Amino acid sequence: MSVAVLFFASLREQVGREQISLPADEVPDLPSLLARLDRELGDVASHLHRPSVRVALNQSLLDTDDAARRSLKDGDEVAFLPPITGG
Amino acid sequence: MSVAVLFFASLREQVGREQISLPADEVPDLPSLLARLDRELGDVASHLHRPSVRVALNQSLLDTDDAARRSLKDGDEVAFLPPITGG
Amino acid sequence: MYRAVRIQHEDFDLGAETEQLRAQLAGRIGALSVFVGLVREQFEDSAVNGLHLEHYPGMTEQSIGRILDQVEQRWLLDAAVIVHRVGTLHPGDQIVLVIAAAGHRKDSLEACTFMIDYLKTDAVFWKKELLADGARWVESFDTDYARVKAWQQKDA
Amino acid sequence: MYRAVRIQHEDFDLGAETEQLRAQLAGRIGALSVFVGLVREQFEDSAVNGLHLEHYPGMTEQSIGRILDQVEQRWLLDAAVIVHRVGTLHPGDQIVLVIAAAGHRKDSLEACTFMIDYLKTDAVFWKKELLADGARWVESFDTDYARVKAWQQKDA
Repeated sequence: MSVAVLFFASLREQVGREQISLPADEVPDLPSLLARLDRELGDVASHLHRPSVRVALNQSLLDTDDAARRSLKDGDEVAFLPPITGG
Repeated sequence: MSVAVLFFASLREQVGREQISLPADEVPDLPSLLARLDRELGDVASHLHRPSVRVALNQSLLDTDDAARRSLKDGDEVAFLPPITGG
Repeated sequence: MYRAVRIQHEDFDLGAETEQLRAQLAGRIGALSVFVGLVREQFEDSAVNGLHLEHYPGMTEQSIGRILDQVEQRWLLDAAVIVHRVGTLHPGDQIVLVIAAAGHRKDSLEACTFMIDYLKTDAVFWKKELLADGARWVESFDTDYARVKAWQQKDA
Repeated sequence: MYRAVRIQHEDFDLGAETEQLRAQLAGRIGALSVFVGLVREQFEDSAVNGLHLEHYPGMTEQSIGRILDQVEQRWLLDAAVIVHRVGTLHPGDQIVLVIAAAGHRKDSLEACTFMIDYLKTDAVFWKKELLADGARWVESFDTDYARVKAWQQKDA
């Protein structure tokens, strides 16, 4: 009964973690998940709030309005993505 | 002491020849060369006069004004080129 | 349209990839356009020791799939292939392979250019340049966004 | 800029050609664009049995050399290669190979497209299509001239 939180690339380095698992009933939505990460991670959580960081829920990008509203459930995967570039 | 005349692609097929060698002193310029080819080749020479046919002297394209003025000398190579396309 | 997307650590073989497509599509295609991106030894004034690439398995493939969806809608293609490497690469190494096979050259060339342009801005990868004077995470350039914007306006 | 022009009866090997350039330019180039033109089995409603290509030795090489001169003036390239076959070819066979290697993708992609566009209108070759219902000499299409004109206007 948990939500997986993933950090990629520069965020993984800044947060110092690749993945955190949180109890699903303690993070019912994204705002509560962010608040929980602020407590859990301390100062480095500020990197997650940078405007260039995008959030994906179950591998789909969320826009800011979406992110504020979305509820979370057991098995969900939340990923924090710094700016992407391929090729 | 001759001028080489080359025919390519569809012109070669229409003229029925790949190359003709003419005495340099009998074809002092391009108009006289064309007149000589008209006599030598008969009806099929008409293909050489088509507007789409371009003339190269020593592998350089001539424009129409150029072609009327150019004198010829021993060793020159005159080529009749139907429309080109590569690639 | 035949489509293939592969994310891999291993190098790819441009010759083998195109031979396979040619065998598969022989006689149907008149134009094959290929783009290969490679690691350069120099970034601005710094020597590059290497490049580290990472991806988000699943989401990265989806992001490339959406690029191919757009390509398929815009052009008449017989095949579109994207192979993208991850892991640590060195100067001279191949990073990405893009292939567009079509009946005609316009479709093939434009689709190939579109794919590499969109990979720069829309594909879920991260790149860390290992420079002689330290590492830095690469971001898309303004010129990359400008190129994608130009494609979007061409749409209309 | 390294440049190479070859007119040949034999087939070419895309993999070997690009490998050679990569070895030669390793670390300097970030972008390699390749175009291959192939014989299609169908022209409009007719089945194609083959394609006969001829050239004017010397003058053909010069005409391609002038295309490379223009490419060299317009873009920053490390290498430009054109290999063009002559003789009788069959559906599925390769006709022409164009390679443009550069530091950056814009130069490489545009130069590659420019070269194949100009080969269609300015390179001294003749092509005879051997169709099921007879042979016909191919000429450049209006669309070929339009593409070259677009490059000329981009110049200004």
